[in-house]
Amino acid sequence: MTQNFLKHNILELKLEGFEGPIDLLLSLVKDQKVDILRIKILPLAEQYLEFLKKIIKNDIEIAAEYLVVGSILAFIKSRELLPKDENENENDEIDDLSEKLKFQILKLAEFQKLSKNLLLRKQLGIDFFKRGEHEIFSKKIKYKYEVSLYDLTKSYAKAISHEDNSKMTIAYSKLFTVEKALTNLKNSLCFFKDWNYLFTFLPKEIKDTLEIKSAYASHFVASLELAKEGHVSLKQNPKINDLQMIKND
Amino acid sequence: MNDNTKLDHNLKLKLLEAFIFASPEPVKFNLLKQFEDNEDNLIKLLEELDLKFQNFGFNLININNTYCFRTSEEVSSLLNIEQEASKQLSRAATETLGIIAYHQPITRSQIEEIRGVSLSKGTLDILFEIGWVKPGKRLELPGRPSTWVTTNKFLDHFGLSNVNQLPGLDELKEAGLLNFDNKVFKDPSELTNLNNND
Amino acid sequence: MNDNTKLDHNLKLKLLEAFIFASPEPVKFNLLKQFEDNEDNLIKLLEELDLKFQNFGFNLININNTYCFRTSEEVSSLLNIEQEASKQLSRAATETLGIIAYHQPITRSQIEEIRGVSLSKGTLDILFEIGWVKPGKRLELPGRPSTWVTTNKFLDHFGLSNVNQLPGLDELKEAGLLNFDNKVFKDPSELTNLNNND
Repeated sequence: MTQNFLKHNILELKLEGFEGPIDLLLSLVKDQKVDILRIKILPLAEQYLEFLKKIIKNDIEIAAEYLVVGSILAFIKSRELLPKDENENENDEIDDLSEKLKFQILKLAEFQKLSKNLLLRKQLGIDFFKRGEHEIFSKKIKYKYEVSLYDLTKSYAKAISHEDNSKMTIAYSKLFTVEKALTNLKNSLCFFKDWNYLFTFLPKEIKDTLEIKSAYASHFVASLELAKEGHVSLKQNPKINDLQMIKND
Repeated sequence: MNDNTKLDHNLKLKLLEAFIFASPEPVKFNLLKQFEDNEDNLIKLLEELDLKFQNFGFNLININNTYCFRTSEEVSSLLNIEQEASKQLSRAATETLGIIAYHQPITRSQIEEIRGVSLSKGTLDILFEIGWVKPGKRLELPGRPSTWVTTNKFLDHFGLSNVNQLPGLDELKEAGLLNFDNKVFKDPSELTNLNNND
Repeated sequence: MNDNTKLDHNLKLKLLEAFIFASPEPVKFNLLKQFEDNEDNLIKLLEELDLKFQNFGFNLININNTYCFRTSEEVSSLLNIEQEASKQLSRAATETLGIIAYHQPITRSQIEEIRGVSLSKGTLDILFEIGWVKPGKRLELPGRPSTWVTTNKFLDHFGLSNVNQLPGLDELKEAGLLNFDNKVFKDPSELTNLNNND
């Protein structure tokens, strides 16, 4: 519920007509008039970040999805600008990330084209027709009820949402959920290669005491979950008494 | 359709039959002139069309100088089968059907509890008559109340292979079908007091 | 219609064409068995019917094993008819429809992954309301996420007999664009599942 609530709030911020960050990247690629299969990520990253900078000036509450992609691009850009170290396998990672981003751009481009073509097809009732008249030829008539699955689910949804309104619901509390902590850790992991104290990953902008407390707890649970899945390793120095985390390869 | 004199004879016939086929009501003679502006020729074409469909399951019919296709008499007497005509299902019945579909097996009083109103006698009757719901097992409760479940006919009508295919609550919510304008939800700011007590 | 074996061939054809012609929606193959209960013979009759109307202004169309008449391609563009106003789809809805059509069955979060943005309220709702998409099977994954698929109404509307006829589908498969292995962003449902296991 909380996540949906956040999701929809973010969505209301329209970014100058772009349907999401990949859509923005795609239109930047199109502006370059380059073959979509030969996208160069570096110039693209520069343009995207430039665009984002302008937007941020006007609206600080920029959609989170744009910022996530922005940070990935900033990361790629900074790594590509550094001299390459043969021994490091990080370069592979960068290539991998660029490839994946290219793939997403390519995929969206393909689906945009196909969707557009779909609507250009000949359509029933506009370009070709069914029989216009409804004819009843039989004396025995059975009534067929015109209810679509949509009608059914819609009226069900209506029935139960008024049910819910008549019941007590537990008040919304300002807690940092494990779900959110997981997302936060997963997103941050790309940028931290070494051992880091777990609680350095906590979002800095939380002010509310209760929320901070819950964020500590949820990040702890989230780190255990990630360790269980094998994404990270955890260690605890008995002297410092603070958990440290590193990303597994 | 300016060059209609150039259209060949067969194409004109096809256009006429397609136009009459697709029109929502019998077509006036004058409207058919768009395909052949010479009236005599148009009459000849329509006569030809009449002949073409003479021995079909449906025929070209002329009613007061309007044209339409109708099931042929020969066939319609044999089509002594049930034919379907559409009818609207009442809101109460649709809601009840939805509740049964999502909560089955469910008793009558449980349905009433969810809807917040009592079920009128006809509502379940209609659904039963259509064949979309049937009585399920009795519950092992005092009075052994009988439950209602959906039928295969229900699945068939809604194009589902089983009831699990019904969109879940999350999907309904995300598709915007389910609005939780929950007034009971407290404003987060009210929680500040709670915090201070910590 | 008990004695349908006695009906002669031509009469059966007439009954079939009359029944399909008069039905407001495409007729299921099974419903046509009332005229010929031997499936092979019924298929032959329908093939014959298809041929009979081949060169007409309207033709017999098979959509996923349902049958109907639709105006022929040859004359459709020459007809000046407004049957039903079509809704203007938003860009998000158009893209979502395309993605569902080519990728089906597909979950909501997979659609979001391709578009790189969450689906706003109402996008799927509109497609569901028009009747072009419906919920498909649930995936055997944690959380059993529901999928979306296109309907026969969608096929009928865009003049397709089945989804394999979608233009460019093979190229899409060959280019590996229907895979989900290569992704920058994690499927949000993975996170939810993790949570549910807690």
